[in-house]
Amino acid sequence: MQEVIKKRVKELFDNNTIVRAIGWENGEFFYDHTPAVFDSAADMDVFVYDNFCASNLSKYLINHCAPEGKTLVLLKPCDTYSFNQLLTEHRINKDNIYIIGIGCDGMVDIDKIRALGIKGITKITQNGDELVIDTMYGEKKCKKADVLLEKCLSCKGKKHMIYDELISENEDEMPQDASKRFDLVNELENMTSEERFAFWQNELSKCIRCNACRNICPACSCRKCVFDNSASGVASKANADSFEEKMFHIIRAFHVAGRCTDCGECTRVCPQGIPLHLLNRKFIKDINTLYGEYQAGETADQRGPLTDYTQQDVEPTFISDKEVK
Amino acid sequence: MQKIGVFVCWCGSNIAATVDVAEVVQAVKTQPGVAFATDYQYMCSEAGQSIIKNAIKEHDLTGIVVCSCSPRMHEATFRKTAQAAGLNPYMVEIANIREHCSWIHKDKNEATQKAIILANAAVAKVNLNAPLVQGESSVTKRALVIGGGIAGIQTALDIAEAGYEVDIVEKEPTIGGKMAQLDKTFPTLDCSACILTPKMVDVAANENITLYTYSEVEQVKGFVGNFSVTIKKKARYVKEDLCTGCGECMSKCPSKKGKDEFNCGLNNRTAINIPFAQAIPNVAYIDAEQCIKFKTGKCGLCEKTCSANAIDYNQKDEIIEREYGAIVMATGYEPIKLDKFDEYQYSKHPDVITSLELERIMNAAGPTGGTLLKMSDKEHPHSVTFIQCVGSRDISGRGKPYCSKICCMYTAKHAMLIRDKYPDVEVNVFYIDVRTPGKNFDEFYRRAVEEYGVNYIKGQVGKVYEKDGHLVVQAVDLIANKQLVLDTDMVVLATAIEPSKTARDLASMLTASIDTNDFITEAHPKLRPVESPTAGIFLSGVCQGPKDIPETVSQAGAAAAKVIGLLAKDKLLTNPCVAHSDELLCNGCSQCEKVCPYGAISYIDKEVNDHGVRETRRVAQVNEALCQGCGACTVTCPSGAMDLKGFTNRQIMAEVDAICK
Amino acid sequence: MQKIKLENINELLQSMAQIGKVYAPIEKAGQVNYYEWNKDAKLRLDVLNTVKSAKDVFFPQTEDLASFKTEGKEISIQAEKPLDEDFAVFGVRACDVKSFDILDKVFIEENTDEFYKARREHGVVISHACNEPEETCFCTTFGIDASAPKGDIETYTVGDTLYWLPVTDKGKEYSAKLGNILEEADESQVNKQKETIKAIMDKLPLKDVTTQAFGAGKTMEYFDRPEWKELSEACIGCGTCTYVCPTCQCYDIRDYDTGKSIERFRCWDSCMYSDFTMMAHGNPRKTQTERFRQRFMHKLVYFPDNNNGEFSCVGCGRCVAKCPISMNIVKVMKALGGK
Amino acid sequence: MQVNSEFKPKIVAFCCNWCSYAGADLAGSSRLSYPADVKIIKVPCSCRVNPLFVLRAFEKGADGVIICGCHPGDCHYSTGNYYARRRMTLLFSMLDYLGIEKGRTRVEWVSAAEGVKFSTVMNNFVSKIYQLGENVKLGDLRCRK
Amino acid sequence: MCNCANGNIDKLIPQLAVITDIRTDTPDVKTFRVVGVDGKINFDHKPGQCAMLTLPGIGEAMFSITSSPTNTEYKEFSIKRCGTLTDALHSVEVGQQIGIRGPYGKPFPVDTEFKGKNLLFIGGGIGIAPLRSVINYARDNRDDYGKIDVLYGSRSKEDLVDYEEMTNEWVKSRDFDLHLTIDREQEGWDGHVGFVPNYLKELKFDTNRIAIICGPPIMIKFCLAALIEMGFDKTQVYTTLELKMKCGIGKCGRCNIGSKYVCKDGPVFRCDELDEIPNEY
Repeated sequence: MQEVIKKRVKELFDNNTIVRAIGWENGEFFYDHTPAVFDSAADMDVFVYDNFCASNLSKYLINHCAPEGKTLVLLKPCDTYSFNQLLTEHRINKDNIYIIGIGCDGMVDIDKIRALGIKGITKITQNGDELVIDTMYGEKKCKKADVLLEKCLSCKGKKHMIYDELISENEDEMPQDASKRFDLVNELENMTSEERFAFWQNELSKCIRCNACRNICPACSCRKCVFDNSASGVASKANADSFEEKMFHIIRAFHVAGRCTDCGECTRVCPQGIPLHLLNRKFIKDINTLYGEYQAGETADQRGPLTDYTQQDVEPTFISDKEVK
Repeated sequence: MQKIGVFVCWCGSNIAATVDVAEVVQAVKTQPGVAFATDYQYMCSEAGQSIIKNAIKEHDLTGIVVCSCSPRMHEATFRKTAQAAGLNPYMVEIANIREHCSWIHKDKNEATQKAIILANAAVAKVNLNAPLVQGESSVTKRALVIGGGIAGIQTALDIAEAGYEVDIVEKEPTIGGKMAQLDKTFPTLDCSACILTPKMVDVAANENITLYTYSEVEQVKGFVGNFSVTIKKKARYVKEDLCTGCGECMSKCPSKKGKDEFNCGLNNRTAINIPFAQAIPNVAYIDAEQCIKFKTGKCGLCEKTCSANAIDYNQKDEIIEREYGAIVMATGYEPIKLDKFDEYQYSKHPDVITSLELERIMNAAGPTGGTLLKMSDKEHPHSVTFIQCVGSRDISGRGKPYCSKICCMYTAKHAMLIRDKYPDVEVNVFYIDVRTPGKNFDEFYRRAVEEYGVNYIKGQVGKVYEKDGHLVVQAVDLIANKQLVLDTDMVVLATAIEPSKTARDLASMLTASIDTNDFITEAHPKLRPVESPTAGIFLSGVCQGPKDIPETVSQAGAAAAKVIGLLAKDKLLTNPCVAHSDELLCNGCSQCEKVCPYGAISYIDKEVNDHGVRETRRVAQVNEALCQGCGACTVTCPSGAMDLKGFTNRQIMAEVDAICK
Repeated sequence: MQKIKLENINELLQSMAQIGKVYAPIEKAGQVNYYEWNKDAKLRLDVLNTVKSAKDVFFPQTEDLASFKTEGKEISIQAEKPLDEDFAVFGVRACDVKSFDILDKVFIEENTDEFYKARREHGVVISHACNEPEETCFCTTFGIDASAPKGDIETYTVGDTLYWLPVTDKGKEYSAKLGNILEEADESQVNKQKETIKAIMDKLPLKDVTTQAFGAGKTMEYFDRPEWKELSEACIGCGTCTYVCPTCQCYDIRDYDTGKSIERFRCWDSCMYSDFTMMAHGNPRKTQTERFRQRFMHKLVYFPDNNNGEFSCVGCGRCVAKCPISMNIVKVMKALGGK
Repeated sequence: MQVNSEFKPKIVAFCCNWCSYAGADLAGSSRLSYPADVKIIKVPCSCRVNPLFVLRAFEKGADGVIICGCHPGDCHYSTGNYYARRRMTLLFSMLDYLGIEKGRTRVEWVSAAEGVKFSTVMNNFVSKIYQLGENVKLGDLRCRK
Repeated sequence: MCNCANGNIDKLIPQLAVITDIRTDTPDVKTFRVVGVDGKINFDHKPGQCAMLTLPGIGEAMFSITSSPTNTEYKEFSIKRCGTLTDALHSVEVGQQIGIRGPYGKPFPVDTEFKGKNLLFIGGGIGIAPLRSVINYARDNRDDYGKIDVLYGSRSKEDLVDYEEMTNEWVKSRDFDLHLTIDREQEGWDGHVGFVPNYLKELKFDTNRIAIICGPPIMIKFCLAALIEMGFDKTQVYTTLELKMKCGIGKCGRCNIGSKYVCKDGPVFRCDELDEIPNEY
C-alpha cells in the first residue's frame, strides 16, 4: 500500500495536480512517524504508510489550504469525518485540497506491545491477523487485535466520507466492534457517583495541562483558546488546584460536543494516559440517546445537535430525576 | 477601574424595615471601584434623583449602582437620571434589594447581608461596564396585515385612513374571513354580510391598500421598522386583472365535486370557483386538484367560455418581496376538529352539525337557500338540540382548556332565529354555564328563553345516537337532577374555536411568542394587549384570544393606532445590548449564525491584523439593528469571540464571583 | 555499600518516611510519576522514565509565591516561606540526577531563586541505576553513565536485592539516620551489573547521536537554517515536550482571585505555546517555527553559550516517547547537525 | 442525612429577564419567601448562560446553581430556552458522570406569572442543597480556605 | 530569612509602595510617583533600569524607571495605557498602594562609556521614558558630560510626554539643546513638523557623540540607519528593547533572544551587540 500511494502521489506532483502533499515520514524507529509536508515528488522518498500512521492529518489543512496550488492530503477513513467537520465549520477550503482516501486496517499502539512484556523491538511485520515482532531477544508474535490503538477499537468503519480518489482495499468492510463503543461509558454510568468521582479524580489529577489533547484535536481549532486568552477571564495555564483540570476538560469536551467525531486523538496523545475520549463519548452517547443518532463529520452539511433543538426535547430534570445509585 | 457611586434606597420602609441600609452603605464602600455611597428614603423621587445627579458631578463618577426595587420598575428612571448628569445610561446597574430581598426575608441581619452581596455583585458588574450608545434605524412606512378577516380588514382600513400604505395577505381566494360566513350577528341580529361587505369594498377601493389574496407569508426577516417579507402568491390560473367575476366559467365547469369550503363543505362547488357573490377580489380561481384540465390535460371549457381571456393554465406561484415597518397578526381562528368527540356522532350522522355549519344552512346564500333542513334527507326538522362547550373548558385533554367566549351568544342567536322563523321547532340547549357579559348580551339571552321559548337545560350530554331514523340525546339535567333521553332531529355542536393552524409557524417566523394554546402572547396582558413582546409585531382579533366581532373590531382599531404611532416615527432607537464579535478571536465556524433567531449574524472575508500578522479571515459580523440581544450565539462560540454588550462574559462572571465570595 | 531485599523495600521506605517526606516513582491510574510515598502507594522502581521528570520535586509545576489582600487603596503582602523541612527523592535515574545540576545553574548560580534553593538544600537525591535502558535513551550523548547514577545516594537493583551506596556527606548523614534496616554488602554484584548495563548502552540505537555540531557561539550558524521550517511543520504547539522535560525551566507568574485574597503563584510555562511571548502590539515569535526553534536553540546553543558549553538536555528520551507527533530533539540534532 | 447547622449554602440563580426574573419579582411583591441563600443574576435569556458560568460559580464556592427561563415555547427570543435546555441537559449529565452530586444543578421554567412557582422552586432547591451539604467535589480549594 | 537585596524572601516577591503623585502627561500617558509605604523604596537604581509593578489580581509588568537615581526621594514611572494592567494603573488615584520589585536590567553605561562624551538622545512617543532618567542624571551631573542634545518627537503636541519639564527645566541646562518635532501640522505649534528620523537627518549632527535611541521599533530602525549614514559607528549607538517579561531575572524565558535575556542583559543594548543576537524582537 505504501508504495502504491507513493507512486500515485508522485504522479500527481509530476502532472502538476498538486504542489504539496501531507503524509507521514519515517522516524528514528520503525514506529515514530512524523506528519510531514512534502513539497516535491523527490521529497516523497521518505514517505511511509504502515501500522503506525495514527495521526489524523486533517487539522494540518487549516494552515495548508492557502490559495496557491492544491494540497494533497492522505486521509484514513476516520480522518475524513474530521475533514468534513472542518469543512462544515469553514476552517478549510476544499477547492484547494486533493484528498486521497487511503485504506486502514487499524493502527497499532506500541505501548500495548511493550505492555505484553516484549522488549527491544526492532521491527514489526504484519502477517494476516498476526504481528511478527523482531526483537533484540528473538522473534515474538501477537494478535494485531490485541495491540490496536484505543481509537481503533471502536472503528467507525472503513468507508471514507469524502475523497477525490481512493487507494483502499477494504472500503466496504464494516466495523466489528462498533457496538462496544459505549461499553466503558456505560460501565462508568453504572458505578456509584462516589466511584465515578474517584475514577475521574484519579485520572484527571494526572493532567499536566500540556494541551496536547487540545492542540491535536481537529475540533479544537480555535485561533485562540479561551484558556489561553488572558482577556477571557478563565485563562489558566497549570493546574494549581484539582478544580482547574476539571474545568479545562469539561469545557473542552463541551466545546467540541456535537462537533467531536470521536477520532480518538486526544487519548492517543495524552502523555499521562488519561482516557479523555470517555468524556467526549459521554456527550456523544447522550446526544445519540436524547436527540437522535448523530455522527459529526458524516457529511459536511449537517446541523450540529447543539445548534439545533426540537420542541419535545427532554428536560434537564431527567438527570436529577435519574435514580441515585 | 471605575469610580462608582452606590445609592441605597429605603423605599420608605419597604426596604429599610428589613435591610439595614446604613450597613449596606458602609459595606459597599470597601468594594473595589466604589468612590461614593449613600442612602435615601426614596431614590426614585425628584430629591433622590438629585442626590444621584449631584454625586455624579461632584465625585466625577463613571458608574452608579442603585440598590432599590426591581430594575423592571426603575432601571429606565435611573438611566435617565444618569444621562441627565452626563453619565452614559448604560453605566447604571440596579441591585434589586426589594423584590429579591427585603420583601421576602424577615430576619434583618440575613436580609442585610444578602443586600450587601447583591450590591457587591452590581458593583462588580459596573466595574466592567462600558458606555453603550443606542443605534438608530429607519422605519419603512408601510404595514403588513396577515389575515383578511374582519380584524385584518379593520386594521388595514384604519392604517390606510391615516395615510400609510398597508398590504393584506390572505390565504383564501377572498377576504372576509369567518364573518363573511355568518348569517346574522348577535345581539342585534343584523345581517353579517350587510355590515361586512361594505368594508370589503372599502378595502378594494382604498388606494393605500394592496391585497394579496390566495397568498401566504413565506419568510420574514428583519426587525421593527425594517421587516423584509417574502409572500407567496399562489397561482389562481386566472388572470386577476382580466377576470370580471361574471361567473360564466363556473356555470360551464364540468367538475362539480369539490367541497364548497365557504359553505363548510355542506355542498359541492365547481373546480373553477368564486367563493361567494361578494368576494373581494371578485375573481375566480381554479382548484387544480379538482380541475379536469389539470388532471387529464383535456377539457379547457372555462378557457373557451371566458370572454375576458382571463384563464391561464400556465400561471406559476409568484414570489413577492416587500419591505414593511410593522406587521399585524390577524390570523383568526378555526373551529376545532371534532374527531375526538365521537360521542356526538358528528362524523357519522349528517344531522349532527357545528354551529358554523348551521350559520350556512340558515343563510340565504347557503346550501339550502336559507331554509332550515336536515342535511340527511332535506326534510324539515321538528326538534333541534344545541350542545354547548364542545371542546371548550375541557380539562380532559381532548379539547381546549379555555372558554371560546362566543358560543353562548351565538347559540342564543341560533335558537332565537329558529324559533322565530319556525315556531313549530322545539329547541333545547344543553349548557354548563351561560356566560353573557357584554352590552345587551344578557337581555338577548333572556329574550331567547322568555320570549322565544328556547328550552335551556343545565347539563352535559353524555351521548348522541341514532334510533329508528331519528337522533336520541342522552343527557343529565343537573337542576332537576335526572337522566334525560331526548328524541331530536338535529344536533348543533357549539364547537370550540382555536387559533388558525398557521399561527405557530408565523409566530416563529416573526419571533413573536406564542402560548401553549397557540394564541399569540401579548406584551402585557393588561397594559399592552395589542402588541407582541417582539417589537413591531401587533395583534388583532382572535389570534390573541377568543373574541366576538365588536371586541375584534376595537382591538383591530387599537392595533392600527399602535402601527400608526410606529410608522409616524422617522427613526427608532435600537437596544445597544447586542452581540459583538471580536474578529481577532473569531474562527468563522458559523455556529453562532445557526442559532441566531433573527438572522443578525453574517460572515465576511476581512483582512485583520492579529498581533502583527496580517491575513484575510472569514469572520462573523453582527447586524446591530437586527440583534435583539438574547445571547444564544455567545454560548456556541468556543473561543469567546462572540460576546454580548451589557451582559459580557466577564461581567456575568464578576457577578458570580461577587456572590460566591 | 549496603543492601536490602526488594521484598522488604517498604520497610526501608517506612523508615525513610520517618525522617521526612519521600518522593518516589509511584503508579497512579496507570502512569508513573513522582508522588509522596505512603504505605498504600504503588512503588514502581522498575519503570525507567516517569511521565513528569523528577524536577517536579524541586521545581514544582505550580507553587505559591505570595498572597495579597486589598482593601480600598491598601494592600498587604504575605510572602510564602521557602520550604524548611528535609525530604528525600528516591529512584531518580542518572539523567534526572544530571538535570538537577542544569537547573541549579539556572536557579542558584545567578539571581538565586530562594524557593528552589531551599528545596535543593533540604532534599536528598537517592538515585537508581538503569538495568534495562530503552531504545529512546541517549544519555550517553551527554556523558551520563546510567549505570552510575550519582546523586547523594546511589542505588542499584541486582536480582532481588537493592544495593545502597551513600556518595555525598548529605547522603551519608541521611543513611546514618536509617539505623540498621540496611545490611552491609560488597560491591562485586553491583560492579558486575554495571558492566552488563554498559554493554547494553553500547548497543542502543541512539548511541551515535552527537552534540558535536552544536554548542556555544553557534547562534548565527543555526538560527536561519531552512530545516527549522520543515522540522516544525508538524509541531502542534503543545507543551508535552516541555512539561515532561527534566531541564525545561520556563515559568509564568499568575494571580488567582480566591474572593478573599489574591494568590500569586508560579507555574510551568512552555516556549512552545503561541501566547508565550505575545504582547499587546505583536509577537516576536509569530509562527510555530520560531517557537520550535527557540526550544531547541536554547537547549543546544543558547544554554551552552551561558554555561561553558554545557547542553540543556540529558538524553532521558521522554520527549522522544511522548511527543504527539513524534518530533523530538534527536530528530532535530540529526537533521541540523548531520549536514 | 446529617445536616450541618452552621452550613450556609451559596446558591446562584441565573434568571432570564423576561420570565423568571419577573417571576422572582412577583414572588417578591407577593411576599412569597424563600431562603436568602439564593442570589439572582439577571441574564437576557436562559440561552445566555454559558457552562463556564456554572462551573465558575462552583469554582468560586457555590453549593448550587439553578437556571430559570421562560417555559419552552414561550421564550421572548422564541428559541433561546430550547438551546439552553440542550446545553444544560448535556452539561448536567456530564457533571453527574464526573461524580458531582446531580442535585446541585437544576433548570426550571418559571413564567412572569408564576411567583408562587418561583418561590416553591427555590425553597425546594435550597432544601436539596442543605441535604447535600457543602460542595467539596467541584470547587477550587483556594476559594474555600 | 531575608536573603535578598530588596529585603524580601525572594526576588519575585514585591515590596509594598504607594503612589504619591499622578501626573497626566498626554491623553494616554500618566507619570506615577512611587515611594515605599514607610518612606523610601529600599532599592537604588541606575538610569535605564526597570522595576516590576504589581496591582494584585490584575497583574505585574515591567516599567522603565523614569526618574533619575540622583533623586532618592521617590521613583517615577511614565506609563502608556496599552493593556489590562496599564488600564488599571491609569484609573487609580493618589494613595493607591502597589507592589514593586527591582531594579532589573543593565543600565546605560553613564559612569563609563558615556562619561565625558557629547550625548544625543533620540526619543519617540513613550520612548522618552527610559531616556528621561539618563537625561536628568546627566543634567544633575552636568560636569561629567559634554554637549547634550535631545531630539524628541511624537504624533502631536498633546502626545509629547514631559513637555512641561523639557521646555521649563531642561532647556535651562548648560550646553543643552532640545529639538522637538511632531508628525503632522497642528494649530498652535510653530516648532518642527516631521518624523524623527527625517528631522535627525536634517539636524546633521557630527559623529563626535554617543547616540541613545528609544521609541517605536520602526523609528529605532530608521534612526539607526540615519546615524550610520551620518557616519556613526554602531558602537556609538545605544537603544533599548522591549519584550514580554515575567520574572525580571532571566529565568522565566520570555525575553530570551539568543543567549541574552532582555530583562537581565538588557534592556539597554549597544547597537553592535544587537548584531550578535538573532533579530527576534
